[in-house]
Amino acid sequence: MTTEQIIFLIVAGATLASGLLVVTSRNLIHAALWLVATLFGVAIVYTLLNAGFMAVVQVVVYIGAIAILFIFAVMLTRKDMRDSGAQLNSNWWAGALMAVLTFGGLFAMLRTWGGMSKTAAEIPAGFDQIAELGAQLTSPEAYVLPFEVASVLLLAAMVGAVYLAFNKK
Amino acid sequence: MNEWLYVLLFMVVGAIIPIGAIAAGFIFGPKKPNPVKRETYECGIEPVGEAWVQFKAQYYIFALVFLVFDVEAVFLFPWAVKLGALGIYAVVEGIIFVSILVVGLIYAWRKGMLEWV
Amino acid sequence: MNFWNDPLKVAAEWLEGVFVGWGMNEIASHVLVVFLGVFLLVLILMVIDIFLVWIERKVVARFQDRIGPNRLGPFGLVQPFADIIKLIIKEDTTPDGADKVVYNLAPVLSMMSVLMVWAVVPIAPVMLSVDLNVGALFLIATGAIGTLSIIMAGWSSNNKFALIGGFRQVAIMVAFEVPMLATLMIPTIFSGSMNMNAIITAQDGLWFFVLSPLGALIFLIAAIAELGRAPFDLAEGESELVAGYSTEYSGMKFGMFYAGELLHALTFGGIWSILFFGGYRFFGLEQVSPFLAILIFLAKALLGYWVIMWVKYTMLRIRIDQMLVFNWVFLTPLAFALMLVTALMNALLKDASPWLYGLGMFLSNVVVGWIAIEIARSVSRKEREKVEGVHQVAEAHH
Amino acid sequence: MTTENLIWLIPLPPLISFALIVLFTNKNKALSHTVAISAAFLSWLGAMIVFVRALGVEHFGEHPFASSINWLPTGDTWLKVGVLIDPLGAAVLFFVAWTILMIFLYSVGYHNFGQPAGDHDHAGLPPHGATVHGHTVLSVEPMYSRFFAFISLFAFGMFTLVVSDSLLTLFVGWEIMGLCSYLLIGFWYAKPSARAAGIKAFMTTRIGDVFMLLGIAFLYSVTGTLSFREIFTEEILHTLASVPSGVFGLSAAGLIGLLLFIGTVGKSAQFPLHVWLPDAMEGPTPVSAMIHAATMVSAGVYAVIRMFPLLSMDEKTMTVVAFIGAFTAIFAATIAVAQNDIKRVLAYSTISQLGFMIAALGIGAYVAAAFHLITHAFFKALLFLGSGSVIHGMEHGVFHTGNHKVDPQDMFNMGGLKDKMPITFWTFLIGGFALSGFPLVTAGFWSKDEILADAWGHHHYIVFATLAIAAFFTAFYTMRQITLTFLGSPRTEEAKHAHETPWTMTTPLVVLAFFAVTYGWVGIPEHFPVLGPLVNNNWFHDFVGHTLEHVPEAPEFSWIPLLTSLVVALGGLGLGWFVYKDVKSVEQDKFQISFLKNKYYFDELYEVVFINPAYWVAENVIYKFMDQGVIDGVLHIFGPVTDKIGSAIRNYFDVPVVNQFIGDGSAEVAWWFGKNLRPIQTGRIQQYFILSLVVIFVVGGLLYYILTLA
Amino acid sequence: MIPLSWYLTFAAALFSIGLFGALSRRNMVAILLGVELMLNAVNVNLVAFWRYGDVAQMAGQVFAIIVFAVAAAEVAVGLALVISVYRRHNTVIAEELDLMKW
Repeated sequence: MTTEQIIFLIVAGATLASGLLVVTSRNLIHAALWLVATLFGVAIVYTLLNAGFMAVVQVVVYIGAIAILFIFAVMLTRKDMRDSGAQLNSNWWAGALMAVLTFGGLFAMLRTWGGMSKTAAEIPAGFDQIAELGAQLTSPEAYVLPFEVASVLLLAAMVGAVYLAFNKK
Repeated sequence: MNEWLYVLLFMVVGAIIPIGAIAAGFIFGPKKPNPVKRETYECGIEPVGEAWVQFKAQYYIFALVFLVFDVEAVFLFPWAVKLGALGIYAVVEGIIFVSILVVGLIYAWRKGMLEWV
Repeated sequence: MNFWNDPLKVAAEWLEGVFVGWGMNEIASHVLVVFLGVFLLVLILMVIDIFLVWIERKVVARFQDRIGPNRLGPFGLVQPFADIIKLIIKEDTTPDGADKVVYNLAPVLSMMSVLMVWAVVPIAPVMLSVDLNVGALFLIATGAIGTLSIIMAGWSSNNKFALIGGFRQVAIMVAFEVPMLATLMIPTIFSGSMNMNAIITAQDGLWFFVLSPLGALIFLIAAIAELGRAPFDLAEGESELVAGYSTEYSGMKFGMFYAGELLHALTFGGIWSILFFGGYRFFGLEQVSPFLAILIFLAKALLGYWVIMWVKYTMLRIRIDQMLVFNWVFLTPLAFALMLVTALMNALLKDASPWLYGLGMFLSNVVVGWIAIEIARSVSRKEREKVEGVHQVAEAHH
Repeated sequence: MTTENLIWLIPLPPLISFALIVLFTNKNKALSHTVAISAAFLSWLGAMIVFVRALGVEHFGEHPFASSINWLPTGDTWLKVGVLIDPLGAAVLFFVAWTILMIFLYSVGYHNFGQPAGDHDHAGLPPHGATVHGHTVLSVEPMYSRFFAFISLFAFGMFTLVVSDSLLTLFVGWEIMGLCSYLLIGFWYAKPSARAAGIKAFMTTRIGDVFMLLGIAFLYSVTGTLSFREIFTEEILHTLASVPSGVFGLSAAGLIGLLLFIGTVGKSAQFPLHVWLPDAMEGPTPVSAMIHAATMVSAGVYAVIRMFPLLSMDEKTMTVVAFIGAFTAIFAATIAVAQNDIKRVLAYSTISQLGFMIAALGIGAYVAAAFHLITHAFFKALLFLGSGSVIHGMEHGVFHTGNHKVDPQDMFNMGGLKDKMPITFWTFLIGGFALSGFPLVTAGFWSKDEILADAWGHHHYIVFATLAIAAFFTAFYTMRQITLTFLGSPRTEEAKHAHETPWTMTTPLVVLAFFAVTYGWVGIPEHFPVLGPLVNNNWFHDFVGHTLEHVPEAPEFSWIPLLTSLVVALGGLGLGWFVYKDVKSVEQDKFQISFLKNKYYFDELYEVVFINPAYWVAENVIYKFMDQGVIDGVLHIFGPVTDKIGSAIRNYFDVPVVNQFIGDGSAEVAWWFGKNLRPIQTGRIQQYFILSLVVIFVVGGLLYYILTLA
Repeated sequence: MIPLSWYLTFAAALFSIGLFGALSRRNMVAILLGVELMLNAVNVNLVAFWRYGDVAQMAGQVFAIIVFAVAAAEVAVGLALVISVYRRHNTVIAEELDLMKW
């Protein structure tokens, strides 16, 4: 087992553990903080995949913004700091069953899929991922439309959220 | 070797130093807690009520606008990196991209959501 | 290659040789050496941090026409160590109802977020720390961890003032991160890379400050807000919120917040100098010796730090509503407009001579700034007239 | 700017205007219409530039303006979006841009801009008038800005549809318009009838759209592309024509064509999906003009014209198309004769005219269909806007007298408006004559004549006869409408006080009237006596014909269709005027007819031979029986019908035969299932989520099982 | 070298955990937390496929970035909905909201 594999196993284990804590924590703030830990773990997984940009973006977007948004939303929708009562609904067993089935199904599919043994090619020397990303995002031959549409999506989200949450009517 | 390993080392060291310092304080400092000391501080008078307070909706809006612009930056940084090699059309694309979002900012502003009422 | 040209490499190779000689695995020895290097760097930073306390106190004293610490040691130089001893031997209390784990984690994260920035700071041509190609965004990422630590501190203390202070601070930080993001793109556009060292290397002709003075100014404002220093320090406005999110912290935990803030200020001074003032560069002097380069960089960082202090001790605290409106309505659009104008000018002047390029960039900055100020002026004049009109009506009634 | 880039930009201004109005200018009426009209103007400007440049290109048909970019990667290929302006597109763009701009302008006046806010008006209802200095005057529409936002979005949809180079984007524009027509027909949403009409329009067109989507999906699965230019190559068309579809013995081309055509049947209100269109009159009049003339219904025909090369691959499909078109033409025309509401007459007239175009396509008269599409758009928009102007003038009269019982849309309440509203009268007259095909001067004559000539020239005599009769009815009801509305003397006090409408409403009328006359001149057949040699060649035929790879032959000139169209047009007009010139009221109408029976002996003959049967057929057979009974019945009482079938089975089969086993029959079983399955619908999203996952697992498992077995 | 299957299994597990959260939590904010986990799992897959496929073809990363945008939009609107519901009905428990019940 190589060093990288050991690191991956540790990170993946910790990430999944904190993921479990996200969905089981009683205290929502704790759940949100565990989410931060999970997302940080995912960021480390990105670095293992040589996708440094994705890792940084993960931290910037998820930890820097989405986690904060979650915490603010929790503060806005909670009367008392301590959570009481069950955090799982009455159908939680069905949900758990579905989750296990999903994992089982995906795992079974992965086992039968032929592409698993694929090995990663070395990233060519001097290949600038970010520049290539920028080129593809702006090229009319590639992803310029998704690029602009993303902006529209964000606009819609912003306008929609502002309108929904705080319409004075 | 993956350069991110070094960053991880920075993280580890960055955690060790403050933990060490706090541990030093824990070791050398006195530990004589009493109920009054452990009360939360409210300018010397007895704490009133819960620590929870009603929050302004604006907090959410700020985080929201920040989130949107954050994601926008994610799209724009690769654009900015490659800009020198791309033509003027890329600049125009960027301008369109930003202007669309600025419309949202203006909307939030016109709705009075960016003010601290 | 000798020690004076590339001290790190020489030392590292020597140490690695020693470790391998002891029978260590080559990779392990490499990692250990790097770990030691990082540890050394962070230790030096902490020492500088300790002296920053002294500098801060001396400078504020000068601003306020006092002498400042002058008893312990020459010029009171030993004073900060006394401060530290005091912090260490203070009792560390945790309030009732606090969330212990989160409460204790917050100061650690706060310090960590600052120290991690130095992972991408090149302090000399041969000392690049980690040569990441996402340096500029990395800065924001560490800032995100800092933001998180503040929210954690504020929430876990179980204290109204801490909670409100923390939330205000976070609101300010996220708000001012937007113009910071926009201005970070300006050096990225100039240099075609987010790599800090590439940004420094690209400044061999002109400092980016010359190309984009307005960008540097906006970045500085955003950085000060990010730091939560005056005039943007309302999260800990003593008269209303005690000490903000750090109200409940005492002893070394408070010390971590305090030291973190000072070091953060220095870090931002350094980053500012890297992004807009050529980092360790100074008319070729940096090529003489890495040590000289480090000194140059440190001098520039301290200069940046001094500017931040200058602002802090000169300006009055701004009200939170004014500050946020200032950010969303003025600074953010201005920063994005400037970024887009820069991108446009860059595309137009790409093939022009360096002089023309610099002149065009500078002038475009001046024009954008002038337009922004004119708009702000006319808007505020209207506001003022409205207010004065109301006053006149009120007076007429009297 | 290159023309291609310009085409990309044409649809954008209305979209931006929509966003701006919705987000920012909702409060400010003047700003809203300024934004909307400026946007329409920009699009118009772009369209005109493109059109003019298109005229300047030699062999434009072979070298159209086209550009496309990659949109979605689908495995190895890309789904592209692009723009295409070929001769057909250019011609359509021309009239779309003009009519949209005019309708935008007209809306300002129609919604009473500049008038005070109403006393009791509230959002969702038409304005009821305001009191100023004791007088009741028209009041401004409370949802003024919203209206402009909606029509802007509508315009965006139409422009998108016209400039798109593939079925994919065409369908996107198509659906945007579907949504907007729903929003606009139900614009006065506080009126139950308007709500119902909106839903009806939406649901009816949806039936067509589902089939159309099926057709698109089928086409994509067969050819792997949706781009027009790629589909209409010899190779692909040939493949499509030779691959059997396995349904009704049609080829793939035939089935796809048929499915796409069903989409058009819904959109263009062809039999049997035409029922929504008359109800759609509940919307404001500019909306009627938008939907019925300039955009949506034209879009349906436009889509079929676009797909003509595909359609013409299969003879059977073409027969179906021709039959539906011809039948719709005559059937709607007869209904129109019996209508009293000024807008309803026009609605049925539209259905009938669209039938003309569809029938023309069905017999292969590609150019004639396109020509009639355009001329019809101009004069029908003119007529709708004119009728809106008339209604507006009548409302003025209603407010003057204060008698709100008088329906300002009923033609029997009008009469003699010629002197009160001269501009409206003259333009309406031009539009009406164009619709009737008044010889030589009007555009309608040339386009209708070309269809008839094509039908005759290609030996489709049944179609020819049907269309000729329909044309006769058209002329008849048009003249009836003009006579009742404008001629004679006012029949009510309100009509006496009707008033000409403001310039924002009359200017569009004049502009559209101009085109309703002149546009026909570009398509004068080459061999037409006297005029033909004068204009040298049929410009329109040459221009649009080159869209196709094989330019269709213009039919040989023949006197028979020409004389036929002369006779039906003039005969219908003359008869209409003759019969209705003295009618005073609805009751008097019948009385007058019997009176006429005694006085003029010829009238009795007309009555017996034409009017009564036409009335009777229109009222009883077609309107009441077919339309309301059969069609509406099938569509709207589908549930009750199944219920009836169920109870019939129960009474005659279940009860006596298997009562003990099945109990109270299928309806009961369905009810029982409903009752017992009802608790599943808890309104809790997570349970739905779980249920849907269960279904996925079951279906996935089954599929997996089947696939691995196979 | 880490085999591709490790990443995919990791992503599948993360996805399932998120699914469990989305299905079983009572609090609507917590449901959204679960959805975030699911989106992240998808992103891990996308980036892994990029790394193990043609590196020069950036589709994986582009899609991942777009998923970021989608996640941001989803969270923004989702939480706004939660806040809106909380203001109207004074609850954030998903089970207590069954206005759409038969």
